Amino acid sequence: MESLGSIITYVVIALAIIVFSILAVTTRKILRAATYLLFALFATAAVYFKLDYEFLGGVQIAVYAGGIVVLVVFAILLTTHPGSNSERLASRSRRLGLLAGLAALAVGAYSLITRCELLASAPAMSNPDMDTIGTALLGSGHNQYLLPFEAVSVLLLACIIGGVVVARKR
Amino acid sequence: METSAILILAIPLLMFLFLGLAGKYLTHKWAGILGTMGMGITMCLAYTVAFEYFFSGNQFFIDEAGNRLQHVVFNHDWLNFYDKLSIRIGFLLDPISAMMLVVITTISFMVHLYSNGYMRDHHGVWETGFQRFYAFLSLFSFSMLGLVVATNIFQMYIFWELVGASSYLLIGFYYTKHSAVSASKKAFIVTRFADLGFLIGILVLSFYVGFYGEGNITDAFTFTSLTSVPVDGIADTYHVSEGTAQMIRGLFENSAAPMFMGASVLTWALVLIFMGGMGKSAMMPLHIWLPDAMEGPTPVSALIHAATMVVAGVYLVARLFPLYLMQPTALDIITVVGAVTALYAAMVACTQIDIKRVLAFSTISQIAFMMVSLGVTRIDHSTALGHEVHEGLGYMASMFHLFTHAMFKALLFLGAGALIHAIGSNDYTAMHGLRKYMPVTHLTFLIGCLAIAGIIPFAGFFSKDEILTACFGHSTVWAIWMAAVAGLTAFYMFRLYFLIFWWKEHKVHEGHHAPHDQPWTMTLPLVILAAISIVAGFVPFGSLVTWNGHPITGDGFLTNLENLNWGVASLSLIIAIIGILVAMVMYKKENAIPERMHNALPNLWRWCHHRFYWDELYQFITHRIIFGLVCRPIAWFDRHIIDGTMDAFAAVTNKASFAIRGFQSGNVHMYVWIYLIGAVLLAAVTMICVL
Amino acid sequence: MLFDNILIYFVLIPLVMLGGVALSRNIKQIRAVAVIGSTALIALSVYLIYQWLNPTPEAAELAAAHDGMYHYASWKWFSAQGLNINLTVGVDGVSIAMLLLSSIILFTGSFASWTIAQPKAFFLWLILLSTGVFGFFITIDLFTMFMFYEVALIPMYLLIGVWGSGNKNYSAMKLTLMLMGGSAFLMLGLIGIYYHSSADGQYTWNLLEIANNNAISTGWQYFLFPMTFVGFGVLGAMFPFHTWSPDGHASAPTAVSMLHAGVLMKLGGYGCFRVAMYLMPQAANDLAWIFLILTGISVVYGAFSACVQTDLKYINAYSSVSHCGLVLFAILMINTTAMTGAIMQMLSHGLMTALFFALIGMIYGRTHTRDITKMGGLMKIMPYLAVCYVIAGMASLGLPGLSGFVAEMTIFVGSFQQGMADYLAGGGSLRLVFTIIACCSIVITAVYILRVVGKLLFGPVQDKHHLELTDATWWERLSTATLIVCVAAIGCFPNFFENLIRGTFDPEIFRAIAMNF
Amino acid sequence: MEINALYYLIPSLIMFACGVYGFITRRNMIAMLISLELMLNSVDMNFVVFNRFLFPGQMEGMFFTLFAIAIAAAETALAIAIIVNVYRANNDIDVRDICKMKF
Repeated sequence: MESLGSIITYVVIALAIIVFSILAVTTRKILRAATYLLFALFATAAVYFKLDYEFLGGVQIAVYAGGIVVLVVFAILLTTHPGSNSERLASRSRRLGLLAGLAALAVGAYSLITRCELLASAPAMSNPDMDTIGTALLGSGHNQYLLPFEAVSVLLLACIIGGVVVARKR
Repeated sequence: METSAILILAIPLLMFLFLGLAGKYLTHKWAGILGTMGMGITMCLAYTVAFEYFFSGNQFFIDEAGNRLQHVVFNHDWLNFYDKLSIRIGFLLDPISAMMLVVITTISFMVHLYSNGYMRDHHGVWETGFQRFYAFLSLFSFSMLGLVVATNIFQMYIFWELVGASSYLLIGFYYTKHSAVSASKKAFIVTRFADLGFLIGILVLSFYVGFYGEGNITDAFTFTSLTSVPVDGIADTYHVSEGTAQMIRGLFENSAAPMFMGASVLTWALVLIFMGGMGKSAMMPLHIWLPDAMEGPTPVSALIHAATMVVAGVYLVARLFPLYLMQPTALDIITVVGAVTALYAAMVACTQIDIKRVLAFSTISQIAFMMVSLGVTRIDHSTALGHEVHEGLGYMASMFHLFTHAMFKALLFLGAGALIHAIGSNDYTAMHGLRKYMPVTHLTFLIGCLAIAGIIPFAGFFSKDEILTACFGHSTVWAIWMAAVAGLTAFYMFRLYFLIFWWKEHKVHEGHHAPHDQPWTMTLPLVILAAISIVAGFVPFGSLVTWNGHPITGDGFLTNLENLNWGVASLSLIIAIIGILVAMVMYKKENAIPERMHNALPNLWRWCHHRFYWDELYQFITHRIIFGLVCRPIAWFDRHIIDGTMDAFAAVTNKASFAIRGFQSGNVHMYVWIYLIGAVLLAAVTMICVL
Repeated sequence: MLFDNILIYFVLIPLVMLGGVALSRNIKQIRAVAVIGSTALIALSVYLIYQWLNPTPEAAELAAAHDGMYHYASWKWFSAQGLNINLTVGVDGVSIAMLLLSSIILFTGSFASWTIAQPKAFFLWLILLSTGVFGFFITIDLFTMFMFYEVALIPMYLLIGVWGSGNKNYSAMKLTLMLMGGSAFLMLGLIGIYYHSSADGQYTWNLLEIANNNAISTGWQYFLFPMTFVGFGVLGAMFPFHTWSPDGHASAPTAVSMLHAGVLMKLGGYGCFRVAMYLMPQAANDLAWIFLILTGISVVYGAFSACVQTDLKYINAYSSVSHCGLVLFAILMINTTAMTGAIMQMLSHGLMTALFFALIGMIYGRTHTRDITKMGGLMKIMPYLAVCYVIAGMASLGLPGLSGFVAEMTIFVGSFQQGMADYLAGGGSLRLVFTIIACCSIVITAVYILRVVGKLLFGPVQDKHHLELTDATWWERLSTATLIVCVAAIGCFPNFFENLIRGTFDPEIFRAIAMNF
Repeated sequence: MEINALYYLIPSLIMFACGVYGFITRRNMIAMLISLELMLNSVDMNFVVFNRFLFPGQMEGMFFTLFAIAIAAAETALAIAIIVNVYRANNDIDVRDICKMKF
């Protein structure tokens, strides 16, 4: 049995996720969409905190909310004429989009429902401490992640260079 | 001896390489002198070798019984196929090769000398490519000498091809003239076609001999192992033997497949080899190249297309003669081909206008005489008009005629060359009545005509008489046939002679020089050859050149006269004189008889004049059938069907990719949709199947 | 040790040349690199012949232990997941002959492309191509063989596509695609051979080991032999897979035509012999009739097609189809003499067709046309080139004293012996009949060669502008003279070359087949 | 009330469906990118949830998410660079205008 505070927290988080997600894809102002995305990401971070993955939550906020959304906002400011709204959606395309979204929903929901027995309640778990995470991230043994870490770092470097090359003026 | 033998081959070859490579740095004069001197040295060497062979009495060359032997002077491996088949390059000395050495070097030297004068115009300006001409002459001499001294059939084939190539180069010497180019091409291709038969014949013969032969057959190509037995105790010396030929025949008869299409395989092989000879010797139906080959410079015609190369076919048959003796069918084929060709060529020669063409057909006809003579040779005893015929007389007669014919035909050609050089045209219509202007040419030409017509005591009389005797010994029908051809020969030669030197007075066009005799370089060969043509008939061939080396007559100077079969001789003399008289009546003074004759037999004249339309027939076969119905369709098939199939593969692939590239529209939303539908379907399928 | 083996230098020298060309700064340096490198390669192959003729006792012992392969050596390259890839090298008389041929053609090809546009890139690709060629001839390991084979093929696309003339994109694409199609068959065949190379699961790519294991079952041989034979046969211009050849050669630049017809087409014949026949003798014997028919057709078909072409390069390409058909034809006779003849024909055809293409390139470079109906009387204008052309033609139609005669006669004698022996043994007359048909090609060859010579070189000058053209330059003279000397050397001293080659066709090699001669 | 995994998965699923909807309906590339981020985020969340509920004490799901975040960052950076460039070229970032990359 969860504590009431926990339930309330959950409800708030879940509602935030659902509402901001829907708003992010329905609003016609692109800057607002970015803001709603930011909130949805924060809500996700909250989920991580709630599930005792504090480091991950921190990363989520720092990288996603702090980095990516800022990038997106810059991009919007660079590419959008002030005050312009995106055009109104044709009903056909909206219906098609809805159909697709619902199809995805249905498939996901169906698989969730048919696998109810998997969905146990959360067992007790201690928050993985920084030592553990650090060792796992930079070790090269079993269940340790040095190689992907290095690969990602190289990827990021490539991205930086690629971004600079692509975006710079000729 | 070996040094001389090597030098005989090496000097012309080196001369060819030297004149060919360095010729353009030499002056014309020096090129001519060098070439002539080279050939002169070769001639001296050849004379020494031949003299030594015939008269030294060395044990290598003649045994105690007086039989002439075959001696291999040297024989080096050139290409080994496997243990029983290898090509060697060597030097075989026997009666016919020694005789041919003399013939070739003599005529070649005369032609070298003569060309010094001939290959210039009246102002002494040299023909362009004069050095090249001498290089080619040397090449030809080398090839021809290599051919006659061949120790094995493949060496003969090698030089046979080289001879063909040098003939090609010489016929096409005036390469800017279309007619010369196409004549050279024709000569090469026709003889090439014949060589195909030759090659297959060699392959068949050598296969059977190599496959079934044991013991003394060490090399299936070598003449000495095909026709001779080694002489005991003397190295490299052989004796022509009927036994070996019989043994070879035995190999064929005892093989797993002795017959092919109704004839024995040996006959097939020999006939195929003879086919090669037919090509080079211009026997019907492969004669068509020779008249056209007259496009070459006249000395070339004298050397190649009268005296030496064209008798290679005769020489080939003579070389393998013991084998031919084993297969009378093959000999009969040779006889028929020869007899038909002789008559045909003689008839055509009667109607030609171009003097070189007349001589060309005359050559064909005379070579056919030699062929017939070989074809009628048997070694059983026979009689001709009551007299006994020597065994193997036809062979001797053929070689004899080859020798004399080479001399007087070269003389005639060089004489014709002198006329052409003086007049500038090949047609007798431009000549007429030249006897006063060119007395030396006139006299030598007359001697040549008398020789070829067979008037005693000129060379042709004796050899032709022997041939007719041999024919009578074999079959009266062929003998009468050949006698008639001999009469025609006398007729057309004197027709030519009268039309050139008599008929009517020569008209000298204004502004032109009157025709006159030529410089000494041209006259000297004429005179020498004329002299030879007078005396060559007295060479005692019966004691020098026989098929098995066994002399059939004595060796005195008058032997030929003493051994004359007077029945045959008087017949041939009468026929020849009739021929000459008819020609005299018709052509000595301008008159209307020829015109009337022509009008009386228009079709015969037309057919003869057009050489019985053989050229048109070949033209049809090569252009319409080979090119039109084989080459072009194949080329079309290749471009359209085979290539079309490959292109069709490419086109189908191309079309298919064009057809499906519409999916790659570049529209991101479409990709998303396709992706989504795919993902949903995949999920659905997974769920349905797995759950 | 890798560098102790002389054969490795056949690949190393071209690689060094590649570096040299890449570092060159002007055309003179490029030429110098190409000439010095190819001279070194010629010297190396001559040295190899010298060593082959006078082997040291150790070398002879080593060769005797490896089926007569001299300078045998093997280095592990990659060995995991059941793949045993080695770099195994070794040469016998046939490979030595081919190496000599390749180096000569590369040498003359360098001179023939003396003034090519964009020389750096051109020579880079050309030398890369020859790296593949040399590598192919020295290795006796299927995997590396295939690798070098592909290295030799790919540059062809660029060489034709960039430096070619006429419809070059189409031709380059066609050539590459058809040869790649052949490679696909080949790869399938090679992998199949690998997985049947040994009875005990120790698979190997090594030719000698595969031959010694003799583990490919007859059934698989029936499948794999056509794969490999057709795979290599496409490059050997076997009917009906020859159509890349006319278009490809017509569009290729001079040196590429030379190298392609002179050397690359030999890869086909060499591979047919070394891989298909050598490893699968049973199938080779049983299925020979199919390919005998195809190659027999090639021989006359190519010759007949050549008779009516008007483009010089097409004539020569079809003539190559005919001559290379004769190579495969003779190989299929499975007879020492005929096979010796086949290799002689490869040498001979390589040299004389290179000569032909060199001359055609030089003539084209002057007259800017290859149509024989638009040219004439070149003998008067450029006598040197014309004489060379006549010599090449004479070699092609088999004039004694030049290489063509020797090769063709060896083939005909060998084939005829085999054909007659088959016939007499009741084995059918197919070989005999096709030998005689193939013999007919000597006449047809004469027809088309003389037709070209007559139209192109003789006769009156067709085009007034041609009168101003010049004769060959010194590098052109050097290039053609080298080839002519080689052609004449083979033609005059055939026994030397045949002895070099014949040892390879020891009947021992074809254990599965009863050899008659 | 027991908050089991389903409770976390359902919002995640809705978030994903929203992403799909947005990705399909939007024409603006940045909006599409935002939708994409939503989908990615929902997937990340799923990893974490499964890790937490099914395999507590292990960290594979967490690390997967960690790396996914890093890669998402990289991807976004690059995408934005491209978008800015497209904007420079077209003065617009409508996805329908950049269909020249076909064939």
